[in-house]
Amino acid sequence: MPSYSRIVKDGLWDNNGVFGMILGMCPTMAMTTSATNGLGMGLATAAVMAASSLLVAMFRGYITQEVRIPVYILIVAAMVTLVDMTMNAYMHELYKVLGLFIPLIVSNCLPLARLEAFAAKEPVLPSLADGVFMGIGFTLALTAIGAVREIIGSGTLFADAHLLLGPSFRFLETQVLPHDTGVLVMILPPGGFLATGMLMAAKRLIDLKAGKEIKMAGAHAV
Amino acid sequence: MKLFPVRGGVHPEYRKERTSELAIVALPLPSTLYLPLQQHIGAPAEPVVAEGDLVKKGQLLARGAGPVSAPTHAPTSGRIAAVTQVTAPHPSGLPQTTIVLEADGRDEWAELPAPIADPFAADSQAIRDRVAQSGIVGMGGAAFPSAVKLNLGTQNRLETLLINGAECEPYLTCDDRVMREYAAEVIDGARIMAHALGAPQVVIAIEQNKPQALAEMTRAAAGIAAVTVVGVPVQYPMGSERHLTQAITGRETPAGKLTAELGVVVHNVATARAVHHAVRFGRPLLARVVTVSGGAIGKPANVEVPLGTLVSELVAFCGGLSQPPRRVVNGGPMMGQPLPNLDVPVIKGMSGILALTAEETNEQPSRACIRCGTCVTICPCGLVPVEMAAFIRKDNLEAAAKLGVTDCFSCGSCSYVCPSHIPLVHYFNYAKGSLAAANREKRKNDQVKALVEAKAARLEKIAQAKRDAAARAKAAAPSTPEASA
Amino acid sequence: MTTAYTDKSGPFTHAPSSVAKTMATVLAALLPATLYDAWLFGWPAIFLFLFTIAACMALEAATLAAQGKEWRVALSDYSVVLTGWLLAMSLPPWAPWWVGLIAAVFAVVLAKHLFGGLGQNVFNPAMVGRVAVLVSFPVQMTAFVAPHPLFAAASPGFIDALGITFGHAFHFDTMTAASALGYVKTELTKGVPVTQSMPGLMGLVGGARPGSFGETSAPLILAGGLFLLWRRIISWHIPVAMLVTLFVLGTVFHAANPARFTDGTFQLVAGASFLGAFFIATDYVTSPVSKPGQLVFGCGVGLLTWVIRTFAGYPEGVAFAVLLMNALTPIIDHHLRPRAFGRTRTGAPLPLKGGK
Amino acid sequence: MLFAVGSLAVMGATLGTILGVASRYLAVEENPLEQELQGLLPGSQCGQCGYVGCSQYAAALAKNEAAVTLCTPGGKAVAEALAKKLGVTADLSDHEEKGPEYAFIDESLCIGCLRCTQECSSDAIVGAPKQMHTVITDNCHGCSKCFKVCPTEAIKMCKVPVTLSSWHWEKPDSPHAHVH
Amino acid sequence: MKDIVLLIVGAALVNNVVLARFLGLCSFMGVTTKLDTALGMGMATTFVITVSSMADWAIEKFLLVPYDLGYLRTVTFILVIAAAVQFTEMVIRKVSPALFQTLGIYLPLITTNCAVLGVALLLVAGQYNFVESAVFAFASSLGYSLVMAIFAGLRERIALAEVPMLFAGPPIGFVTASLLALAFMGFSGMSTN
Amino acid sequence: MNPRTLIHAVILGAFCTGFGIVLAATDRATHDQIKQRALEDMQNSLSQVIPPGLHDNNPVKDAIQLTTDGGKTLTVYRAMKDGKVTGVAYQIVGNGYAGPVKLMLGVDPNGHVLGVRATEHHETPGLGDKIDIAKTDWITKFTGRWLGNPPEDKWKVKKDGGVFDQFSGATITPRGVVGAIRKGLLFFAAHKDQMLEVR
Ligand SMILES: Cc1cc2nc3c(=O)[nH]c(=O)nc-3n(C[C@H](O)[C@H](O)[C@H](O)COP(=O)(O)O)c2cc1C
Ligand SMILES: Cc1cc2nc3c(=O)[nH]c(=O)nc-3n(C[C@H](O)[C@H](O)[C@H](O)COP(=O)(O)O)c2cc1C
Ligand SMILES: Cc1cc2nc3c(=O)[nH]c(=O)nc-3n(C[C@H](O)[C@H](O)[C@H](O)COP(=O)(O)O)c2cc1C
Ligand SMILES: Cc1cc2nc3c(=O)[nH]c(=O)nc-3n(C[C@H](O)[C@H](O)[C@H](O)CO)c2cc1C
Ligand code: SF4
Ligand code: SF4
Ligand code: SF4
Ligand code: SF4
Ligand code: FES
Repeated sequence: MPSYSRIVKDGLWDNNGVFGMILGMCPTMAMTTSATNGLGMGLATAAVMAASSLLVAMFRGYITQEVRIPVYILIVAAMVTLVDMTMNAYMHELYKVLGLFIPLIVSNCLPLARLEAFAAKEPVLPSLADGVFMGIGFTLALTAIGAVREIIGSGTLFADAHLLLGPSFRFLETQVLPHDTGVLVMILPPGGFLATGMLMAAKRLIDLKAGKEIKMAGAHAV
Repeated sequence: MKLFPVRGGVHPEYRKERTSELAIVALPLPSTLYLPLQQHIGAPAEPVVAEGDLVKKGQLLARGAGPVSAPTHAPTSGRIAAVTQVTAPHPSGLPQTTIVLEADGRDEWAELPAPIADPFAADSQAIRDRVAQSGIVGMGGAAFPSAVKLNLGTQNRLETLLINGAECEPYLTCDDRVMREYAAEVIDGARIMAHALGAPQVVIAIEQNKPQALAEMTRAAAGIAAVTVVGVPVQYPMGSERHLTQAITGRETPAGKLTAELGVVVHNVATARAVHHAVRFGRPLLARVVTVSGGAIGKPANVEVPLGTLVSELVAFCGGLSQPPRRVVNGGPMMGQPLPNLDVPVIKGMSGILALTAEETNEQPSRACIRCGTCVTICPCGLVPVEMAAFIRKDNLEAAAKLGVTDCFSCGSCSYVCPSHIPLVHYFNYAKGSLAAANREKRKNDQVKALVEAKAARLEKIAQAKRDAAARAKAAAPSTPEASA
Repeated sequence: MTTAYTDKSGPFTHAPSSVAKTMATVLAALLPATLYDAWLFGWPAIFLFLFTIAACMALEAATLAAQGKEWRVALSDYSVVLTGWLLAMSLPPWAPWWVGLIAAVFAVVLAKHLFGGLGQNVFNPAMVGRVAVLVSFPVQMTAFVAPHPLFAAASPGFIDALGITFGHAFHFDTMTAASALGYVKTELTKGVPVTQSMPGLMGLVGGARPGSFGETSAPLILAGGLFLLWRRIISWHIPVAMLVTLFVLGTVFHAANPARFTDGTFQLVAGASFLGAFFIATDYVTSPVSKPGQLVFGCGVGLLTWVIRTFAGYPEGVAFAVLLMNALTPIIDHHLRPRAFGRTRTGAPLPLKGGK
Repeated sequence: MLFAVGSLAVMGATLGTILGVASRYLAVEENPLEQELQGLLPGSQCGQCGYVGCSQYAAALAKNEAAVTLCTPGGKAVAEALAKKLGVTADLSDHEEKGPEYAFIDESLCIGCLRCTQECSSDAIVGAPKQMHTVITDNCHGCSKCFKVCPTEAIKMCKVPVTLSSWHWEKPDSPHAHVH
Repeated sequence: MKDIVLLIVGAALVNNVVLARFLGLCSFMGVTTKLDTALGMGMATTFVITVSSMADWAIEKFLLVPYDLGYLRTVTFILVIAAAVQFTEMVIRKVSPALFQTLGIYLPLITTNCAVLGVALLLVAGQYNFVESAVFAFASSLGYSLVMAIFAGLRERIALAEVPMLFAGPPIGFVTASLLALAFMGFSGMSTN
Repeated sequence: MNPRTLIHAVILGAFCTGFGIVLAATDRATHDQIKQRALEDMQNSLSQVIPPGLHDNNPVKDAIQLTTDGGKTLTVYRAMKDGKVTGVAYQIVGNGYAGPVKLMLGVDPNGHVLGVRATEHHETPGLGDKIDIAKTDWITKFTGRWLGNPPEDKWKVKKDGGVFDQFSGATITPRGVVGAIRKGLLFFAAHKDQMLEVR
């Protein structure tokens, strides 16, 4: 079993879901047109990941190899549906912002990958920790990508944050560039890929500066 | 005669005018000659003389060893000073076994084999034997033992002997001069070879930038029905035998096959002349015409040089170096090989010695490929040099092999045109060499593996026999358990 | 001078060609059209043009320097000048400086040097630059001005022009006109048939019309293209394939439904057809290396240009079409290799025919 | 509500049955090492290793055709685990750069003891007892076992020499070496 | 006829699953280092998307809508997909090892491919009939295969380039994808005309 | 059947049952809430196009279905006060730059616009999305207008010879919106009786 500090470091930085494992790319691209969107999607995903990791770690003794994948997917899908319905009913304002994104979490391959790689093998508490920190790492990555795209693309940062986090978070909303300036392409599909690629290179630069041996993820092939 | 189009190719600046009007001159006999045992493709010759032996001109010094090999003869009379290691005229600069002959200045002939009085009545085997004895190898550059090629008629029904007078390489004019000065000898040699091959027809192909040679040869061939002289388009590498065959017959030689399987055998004009000498006069191959040219040569010339002459002496004869050359090349500038230094001997396949200035080589630092595609368009083999080189650069030789790098015959066209000055041919030579080495390695490994398995099996058999014996012994003496322990 | 002996295999002679010469020839071919356009659109156009090229060069030097590579050598091959030049020619002549700058970042830094620099990029840098700003700043990128010839009364003076390019003196709502393709497209959405909105061809050919800097002088561009063909810098395959495809599609569909589709000649002379065919689609780096591949590439560019012009949201299609075909280039290259001598297309040795 | 639960349960049970039956009747023999290796891999089936999914990579690893460092999601930990399982680190340092060699017997020192002949697994050494032995170079794969057992140090390991026919051009410098 | 053509062009190019709808991106980034592999993945995914979309269409039509079980949509769809993929894999593997060589090996990857669920959900949202659904699903997966092949071709070429160290590997892959998406923006606005 | 085979069925079935129960229970608990929220959302958007003071009913409850010329059914929400219809609201669709633009149009019994709002669109941020009330108040310029103010042939953007502003560089979106409103008012004129009739 990996140590908790390893779990935290892996989830947040070293083996980050987006920049390290390159998984969960679909919401990463689709939901990062603004930092707020990225944050919201990230939080919802983190919740689902934590819950499903916990459940899988608890039940894994009862699951056979052959039906493993359907059961894991079932668990994720059920958690997602649960979150979806509950939010719709009791956190409606938040749901109106996030509602569209939530069903998409099912098809995010990051939760499933973590279930297979971690929760299916490790005890309950570390699995929960892995789910939580992988989720937070994912949230951070999405927020960072969203921030880059939003600043360059629309000149704002955390616009509409109050819709997600409540009116007390209005202070986050900043106008970075003059009103209505922005390089539109950044909030269109090409900008998503571009921001991700750039941030990935930036992470590599930081690792390099920190003297870490860089992990050339897949670099052997490209 | 109807000609057929040939793919690709380039039109380099020919620069032949520097020597094309200079008649062949003979080099005064040097005092020492260096005769390497390997002046040809195939197994090295085996020396039949030892240090201190006195030899006459034309006497056998080393005999061919094995089916593909060629003998070497003494270009003059003298004493064998040594059989030793001397730097080969080869870019590796490696030494090879060489017979060193000190000329006595008398130039006395040994007793030569009798001329074959009427070669056309003679048995073709007799002619092939004579060619083999005479040490004749292809003079077009490849230096393949000619007698072996003359054997091709025994396995294939041949139609045409194609005499290669294309001389498509820039600078070189030795074949041009030979055709102009010895047209009759060339045609006679060609007809003898055709007879040996059993080919009814001789076609002599000459690039159209040699009008006098065309005229001379046509005149010499006049009235001989079986011999046709054709002018072929000026297009490097028209002299490649597969391409020349295609230009003349329109047929493409399949990969891995010989032109002979299409009924065509190709020989160089100088080879034909050597055959003439061997058959009509019994003379072995002792000298060859070499074009000495390039901007750094004092007085460019076409020189008939005794084999084994040091290149430095040849260059000195041609007025020495007027300036330090950028490159010294054995052969033409396109396909020729750089020489490690000037103190190497002239050998049978050496058609030119070029001392080129920097302006002539126009070498520049290479830059990144801009994918202009010119190399693809001009490659006469239909290859994709740009992609092959890209794979080789990334050490992916298998991918390059898949693209056909082993089909490349290093004609140099692609490197010549590349605007980025990428040493494409160098990449391909490296890849071909490495792939061949890997192949050899693999063959050897397979062989070793078989041996290891055989030995293991043998040992196992012995061990089994021992066990059986022990078991038998045990069975024979059941009462004494200690015996088997 | 020293004699180099055996450090390099042959050949030991070389055609008098080099990358810099190639690029310089292309620049020379562009010069007449450029001068004409500079005259046609006046000082603002000249400022933007020079600024864009300077930005491209500076960015190339900066990216190489940041990687610790030698940048002077790279600049001396003029490829970045050509990229900047073509990029500038694809922008509206009175666009503000920052449009040129952002386009240059996309072209030189993202599309070229992140891929390893000259020769290694997969997308046409100039077109990446143009499309990125087209998508980002549709207002500025579709705001064309009618020609204001240099020194004509209505044209802005030197100082005014500085204000247009580098300040805020240009008001998009008041001065702009649509390009011919854009006009036809907007009219069509209003229900005006093409037959009424299609401008006269003579005006288009003459070039005195609103449009990008480089698309308004079709005859001079054509002349430059023919010059390149004559100098054997480019081969006919891509331009001819592209223009023929475009013309045939235009003609056929116009014949079928004149109210909906513009005709072939219009497709040829409007927009950046000639510039694209001779100078952009022919970029060595991003187009196939074999002749059959180039034919397919050219046809593809022609087809996609027509499709995008006719059906998609953007009025001008050459840039997108070139980028889309750039993306297909590796696959084209993969499948349309020449047949090796003595082998079949699949690489097997040819059969020995006749057995003579 | 009952209907919802019921239909979902039925669906699950049916699918479970199908998969269960299928896994029984459609079982395919698998290499146990492959299975073990696959167990070590993250199972995200993302294909970033360059193989189509973990099982392919595991198969390649089992056949010793792939490096252990290719799995991106697995990171360093998985690479180490794989290396441990396959015991490859040691191997790597062992097989590093020596270039082909062959054994050469100095005939003046050889006493004909036959030890080398017994040691050579490819029968590359010939010779009768008490007579000089020689190495058939073509059969020698340079394992140096004979070298280690020779009591008189008559055996030398030599680099296979480069000859005119085996020489070839070296790889040219990358073009960028000239430019930058 | 015209509608069908529009549907196909729209699903394959204009609203390309990968580049415009952002579905199936993990395999798009992961399985495209070699052209052959990418093509195989495309083929296998096409098969699974088409088959499972039709099954999901039936579930929607005969179970979820009549009994007002919309909240079970995600769960049932994904279950069907997972089971279908696993079952197909087992069958192909047993029945035709040859087909498994070319196609089957890609199957486990497809369960975690959002494009499959995504297309099924899009079908529901689009309220297509059965034939339209089949066409839409097939065209969408064709668009997926197309960009997979294109992207793999590009990456094979980039593998030969001297990409700066910071960008070698996935980062340059993303930059390439970005420029590819930029090129595909040329098709935007096409369905409205 | 062999129990080892059956075990998979049992496991998957059990999980399905378990989660089925959880989900169904949650659905039970949240069903009405969610319905209620959806209703509130609708009322909310209606309140933007029909001033709340105009009615004492719940317009969502008093909706009627009409058939459009295209043969589709259209829901018309009706605001009533004292048993009389004081305003109607219905969805209209315009052709935007990037697909249909859905709008909710509120009209008073005289055919005057009570309010319009874009409810769903995919127009380009920074260009076409200025029709969104969250971005600019352009859409409010229609309030109080009718098919005589301006005259029907002036119900166009300025660029096409009408009276309404377009946005610089984006004409298609406002053109689509203006056209949709004009058609919506024409629809009102044609179906006025049905809309205002109280049974
Ligand atoms: C990198 C960069 C990007 C810019 N992007 C925009 C832009 O997207 N839109 C814009 O109107 N101005 C842009 N500008 C221009 C400045 O914001 C400038 O102040 C702006 O033109 C304000 O002018 P205005 O008063 O005409 O709005 C950009 C400037 C720079 C340096
Ligand atoms: C690219 C290339 C160019 C050649 N050019 C000539 C040439 O110009 N003249 C010539 O005699 N042989 C030339 N050869 C060699 C011929 O292919 C062929 O080997 C030779 O003509 C056979 O004659 P030989 O055995 O008498 O030398 C060339 C070979 C290659 C690969
Ligand atoms: C990326 C992009 C997005 C656009 N988005 C819109 C839009 O949302 N609404 C719109 O009316 N025009 C949009 N356009 C502009 C149209 O293509 C067209 O140029 C414009 O509507 C014509 O208006 P004009 O006559 O004012 O130039 C967009 C253009 C581009 C390049
Ligand atoms: C015929 C020709 C056409 C070219 N066209 C372009 C072009 O359209 N865009 C561009 O950025 N560079 C162009 N270049 C320059 C050069 O190839 C380009 O900078 C490389 O793509 C950068 O790697 C062209 C060069 C030549 C020789
Ligand atoms: S000729 Fe040189 S620059 Fe042109 S494609 Fe070939 S290798 Fe590249
Ligand atoms: S050297 Fe080889 S690759 Fe180059 S042109 Fe000649 S045959 Fe083609
Ligand atoms: S081991 Fe050494 S001494 Fe003994 S036989 Fe072999 S070579 Fe000779
Ligand atoms: S080195 Fe190995 S293979 Fe070679 S002779 Fe000695 S024991 Fe035999
Ligand atoms: S998140 Fe969509 S495929 Fe991975």
